[in-house]
Amino acid sequence: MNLQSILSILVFSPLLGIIVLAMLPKTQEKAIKAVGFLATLPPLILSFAVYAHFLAGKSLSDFSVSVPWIQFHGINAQEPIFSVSYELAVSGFQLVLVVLTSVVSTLAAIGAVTFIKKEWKGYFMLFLLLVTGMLGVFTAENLILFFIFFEVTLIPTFFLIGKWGYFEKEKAAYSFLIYNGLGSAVLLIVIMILFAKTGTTNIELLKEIVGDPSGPLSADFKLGLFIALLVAFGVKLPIFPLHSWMLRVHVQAPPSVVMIHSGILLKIGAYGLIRFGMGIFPNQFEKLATLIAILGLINLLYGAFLAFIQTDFKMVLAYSSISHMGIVLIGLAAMNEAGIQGAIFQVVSHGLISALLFFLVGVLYERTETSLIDNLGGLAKGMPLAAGFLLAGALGSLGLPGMSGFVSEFMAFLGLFKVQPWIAAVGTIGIIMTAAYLLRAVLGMTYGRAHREFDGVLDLRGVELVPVVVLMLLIVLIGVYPSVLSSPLQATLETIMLGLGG
Amino acid sequence: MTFSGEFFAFMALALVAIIGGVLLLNLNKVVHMVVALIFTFVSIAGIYILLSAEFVAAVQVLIYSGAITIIMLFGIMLTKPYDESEATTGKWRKILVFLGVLGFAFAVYLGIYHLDIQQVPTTLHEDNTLQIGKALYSKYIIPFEFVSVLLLVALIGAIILAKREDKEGDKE
Amino acid sequence: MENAWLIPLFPLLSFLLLLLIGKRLREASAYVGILLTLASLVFSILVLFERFSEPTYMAKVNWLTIGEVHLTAGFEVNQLNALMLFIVSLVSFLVHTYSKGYMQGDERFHVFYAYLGLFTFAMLGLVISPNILQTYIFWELVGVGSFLLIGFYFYKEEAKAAAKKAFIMTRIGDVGLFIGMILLFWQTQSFEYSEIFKAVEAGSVSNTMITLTAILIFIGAIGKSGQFPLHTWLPDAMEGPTPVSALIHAATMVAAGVYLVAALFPLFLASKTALLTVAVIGGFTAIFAASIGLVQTDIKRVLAYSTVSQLGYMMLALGCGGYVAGVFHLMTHAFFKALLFLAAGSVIHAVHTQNIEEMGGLWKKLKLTAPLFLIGTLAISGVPGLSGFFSKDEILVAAWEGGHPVLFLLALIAAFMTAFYMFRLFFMVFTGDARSEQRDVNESPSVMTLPMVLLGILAVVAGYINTPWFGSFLGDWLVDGNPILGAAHIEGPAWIMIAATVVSLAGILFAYFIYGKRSIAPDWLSGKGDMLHTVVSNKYYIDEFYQMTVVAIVTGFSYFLRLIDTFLVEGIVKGVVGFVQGLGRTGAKMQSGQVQTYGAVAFLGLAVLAVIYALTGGYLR
Amino acid sequence: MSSVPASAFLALALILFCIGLYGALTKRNTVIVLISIELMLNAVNINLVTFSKYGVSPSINGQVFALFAMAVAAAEAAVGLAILMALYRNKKTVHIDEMNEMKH
Repeated sequence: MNLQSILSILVFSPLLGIIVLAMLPKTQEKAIKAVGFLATLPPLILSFAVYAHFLAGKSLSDFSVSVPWIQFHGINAQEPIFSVSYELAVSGFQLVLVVLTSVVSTLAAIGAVTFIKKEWKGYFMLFLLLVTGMLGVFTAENLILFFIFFEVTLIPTFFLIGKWGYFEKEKAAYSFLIYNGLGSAVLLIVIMILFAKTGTTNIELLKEIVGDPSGPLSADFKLGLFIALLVAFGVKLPIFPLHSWMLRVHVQAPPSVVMIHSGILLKIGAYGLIRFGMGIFPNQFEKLATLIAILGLINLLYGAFLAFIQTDFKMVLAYSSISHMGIVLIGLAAMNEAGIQGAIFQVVSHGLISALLFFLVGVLYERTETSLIDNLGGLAKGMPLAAGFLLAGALGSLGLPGMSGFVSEFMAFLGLFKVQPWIAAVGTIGIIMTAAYLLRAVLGMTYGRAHREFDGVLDLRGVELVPVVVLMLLIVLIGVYPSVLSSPLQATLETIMLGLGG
Repeated sequence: MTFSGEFFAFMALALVAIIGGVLLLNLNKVVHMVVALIFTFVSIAGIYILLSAEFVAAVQVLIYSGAITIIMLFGIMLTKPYDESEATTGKWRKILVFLGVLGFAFAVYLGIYHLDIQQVPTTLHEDNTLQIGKALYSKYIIPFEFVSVLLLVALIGAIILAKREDKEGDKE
Repeated sequence: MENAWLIPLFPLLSFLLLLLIGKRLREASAYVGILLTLASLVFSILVLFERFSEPTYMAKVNWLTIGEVHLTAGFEVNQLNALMLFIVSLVSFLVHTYSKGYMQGDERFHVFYAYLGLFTFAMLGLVISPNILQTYIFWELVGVGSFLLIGFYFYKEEAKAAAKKAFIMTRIGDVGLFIGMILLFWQTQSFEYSEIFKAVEAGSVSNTMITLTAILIFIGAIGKSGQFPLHTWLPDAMEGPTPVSALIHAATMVAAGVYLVAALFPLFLASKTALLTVAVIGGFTAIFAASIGLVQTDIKRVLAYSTVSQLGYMMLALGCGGYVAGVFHLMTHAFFKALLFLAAGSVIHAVHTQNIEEMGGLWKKLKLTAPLFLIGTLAISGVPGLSGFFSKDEILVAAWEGGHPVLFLLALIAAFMTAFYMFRLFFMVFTGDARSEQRDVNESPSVMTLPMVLLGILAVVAGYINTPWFGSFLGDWLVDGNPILGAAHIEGPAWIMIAATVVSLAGILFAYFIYGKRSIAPDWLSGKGDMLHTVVSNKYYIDEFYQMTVVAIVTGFSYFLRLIDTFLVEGIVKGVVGFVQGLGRTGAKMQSGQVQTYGAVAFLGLAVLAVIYALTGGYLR
Repeated sequence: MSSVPASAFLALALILFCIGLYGALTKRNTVIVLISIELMLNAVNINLVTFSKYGVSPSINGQVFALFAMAVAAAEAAVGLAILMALYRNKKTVHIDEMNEMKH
């Protein structure tokens, strides 16, 4: 197979599943589920193939593809040609996220078989569209293409939340759509301004043009663009105070969607900040590094303290996501290898851990019809496996060494302590708080006396074990042998550091 | 500027057309309005002749002064145009729309005023109908066919829309 | 020694095996655990003996690359590590064996063994780490093992609370270690112990930094070793099964704090302030915990407070520069405290209660346990001839010679108290008449008594490897090649030894008169100071104090933030939403349904644009 | 050469267009509104024919376009009137401001 076409196939292969699904009658539930699951496999296999290609020591640029797509002149014929190409590529960083996406997608598809109770056809069609969007986001090489895929992720998510969620699903779906819509509107403005001023949206070219002090953009203007980018991706990440949509989504959306949402969609924010914020505007990032560090600190502590008093376990996890995204910001604000690598690790690690935890919450909710901590208790007796994995996931989340959370937390703080020791020192309160709120919640659910008899509550079984075990293994793998993740990142980090140094 | 016959013809036709339009706006009876408009349509046909478009002028007379006006008259006859219900919209809208129209006219007039196109001698008046025919049946054959389809659709649509439904007919 | 890295892997294997197939193995799980820890023990002994004759061995591989920095993972066998390997694997093996009897019939037998395996793995990993990062990693894993085992009886609310408390309290300390470690890294560019010591020696780290990092790291040790003010979790941790208390909360994990300070001793030596902090905290904890131990009625809690107190002793020794004394006491304490806990477990196993006021007269019924318990009690009290005597003496000498007479006095008083409350415990449990109905009190099976016997022997003889009389073999060996660690043996005035003996004997006698012979009423003491007694038996209200300050502040702050979240953040959002909705409603009113109005509005818009365009010339010009 | 400049024709077309526009937006009687729209179309036709003669490159195309426009206008008038009839039958009025079916 032609190497250059691999990425396109990777991104668009789920669409094939949509076509097949469209032709299946609604009543063929088994076939629909099977197709929905199988359609997530090609990206999975291909992404691992690409990873294997990388491990074999070959260059990732073999996969880059660039085909002219849209071209037009400026208003005056003298102006340069505005061109948008169809460009896909993977760097190490992107590869990591693509692998993460394909893994979590496949597992979420398995999860959907358990969690989704109605209209599988529509669900899987939207789901596969979402998968395509996410894969596209992480492989797009220019801003316009990125934006298109970015929007492609928004719409299916909206419907997935709004139709298959819990009681307040519509409200959650709308707040998701409005917040993210506003965020992407800001993003669109930035992209369009860059496009109009420079005539290109290719990220590599933009890096050069923006980095050039004598370029078409003044310093203040660049700063403004960067702040706009920060807001746009800050909604997605989310950065305090733009977070309230995310809480609703995490509580109301069906578990398999939250797995995707918390596992990957939130990471688009971090990806954007690293790739565009830091990649295109390194100097501006540096100027605002302290601000970003403080924002990260606020996120970290704010999420942690609020998670401490929540009564709904889903809310605990939602606030914990805010808290963990604070670590991403903290790592980025450190502006050194350790910090950035820590941030990227945190992106991946939180993706895996939150997918795991939300899957388990989904199972718990399905069995007990509640996720309120006070209503549960003593679950370890009836469902030892679920309780055990829940505890393990929580331990991973609070940064237990040997699991991925620790490596990321450690590196992020390592980085920040070098440049902002005081902020970092305050941030370590977050580490304690994380332990406090997670243990309070998890032990409240699984340990102690049962507040209610859970007769006939089934433990994890059969196919449900697959996502749990796979995610757990990945979490431990990264925790024990982080090089598996850090080696693809080296090249990306070097480029970023080059930009920061210049 | 010399006062050629063409100029006088233009002035006269334009005057009639505008007067027709103004009457349309100001007359009270609907039938009178329509009749006033016939003047406008006919004088526009005259303008077409001045512009070396005899065929268009002929069609103008046929379609507008003939067909459309008659349709409108039928429309007026079939409805009761004179029930004197209170207008629900205020005067303000008329004034606003008038100001808007004035502004719009001003803006467009500026464009017309600055228009400077070199006049090129044309041969449009020679065998005008023949030229149109050639264009219609060669270059514009496909749009032409489409228009015929459109007319057919309009015909059928109009019949169906205007047809009385049987139940209602029974009531009346 | 090249294969020392295998030692921690045996218990890990046990953990994984039992996790996967433990359910099928049921009681046979014990054999998996026991055999694999035995393998660790054998290896540890081999390594220990090899280390006597060979130099330090170290190996490492690349673990993680951050830019230019390569973080490594590996293992190191130096004197301290080899000794710790031996202690940990020995106690662990014995506890594994003991548990087979103690945990017999438990529904989650295999889980218990799996957790034990995990803990042992982490603890062994901790003691062979060549760098502080790896130490931290295993440090946390040890905490998790401890957490899981404390919460083993998960259905008990107390166990749940204790597990949570243990994890969070030690976590607070761990953060100190975390910060200290990172600061140290940026100062020395390395996590390796050897590199750090080199940098400290070369003076490339400022004095304030050394003090700061040393104290931060010591905070980690405070948390793990249950030193004041983070000690409260350790007595609560007694909710776990008793073998766990013996393994984790007496012999190994809690000693990790002492081990950490010992492992980083050159760093501490470089800062007088840090050393003094260690000494003061240790000395204070020693007497503070001992005083609480005086009035406790739960057999395991008495032992727990005694553990806290003894750990304070070790810290005191290290803080006074007595490296050998601290490590020596760490070793002897591991033996006799594990013995005491296992014996206590045996008692609990027999009478099914932990309240010593309900016991009594067990001497005749527990023919083997009772003498063993007595050996442990004598050893911890510092009666001459037993291991505790020698190590405690070393500490006292170190404190005196280190120039801390006040701390010396504290240590002496603590020694008195220790002797007193330990014998109070002994007399209340084993002598007199049974204070409650006790049925079928039987001696424990041999699988439980054998480990106790072995520990009993060690509790007696372990002291003789480092005595003022027969030479300081341990001390010589420990400081061999590292003169910076201090003298192998500190020669102290002879009266110290006599004083220590007198003090401990006085404590024993005192306890005998009150609880043994009952010639002094037990409430003679408590009657004298009612207030004081209440305060002490409530553990100085430390828990309540934390509850009212730290927990209350955190909770209050959280609720405050929730107010912000609901009113400020959500309020702004709601405000915006309300504004947009209002706009929408107004717009809806304007929507009259009249085409003509729509047309007029649209046209007006166009007209305005056109006029603006005409007047300004528009964008193009 | 013609003595009447192109702009005169365009101005005439503009005036007629504005009259039509004003009528379309203000008259209450739907028939008159339709007629006004016809007037606007006519004004556009004048422009087409004018540019057909006086444009940058004069050609017959403008006139052909005008013819097409007329055809469409005729169709529109027919359909528009038919709709009017249908509406009138239902609402018994020809006043455009009373037809607010588009509300909600």
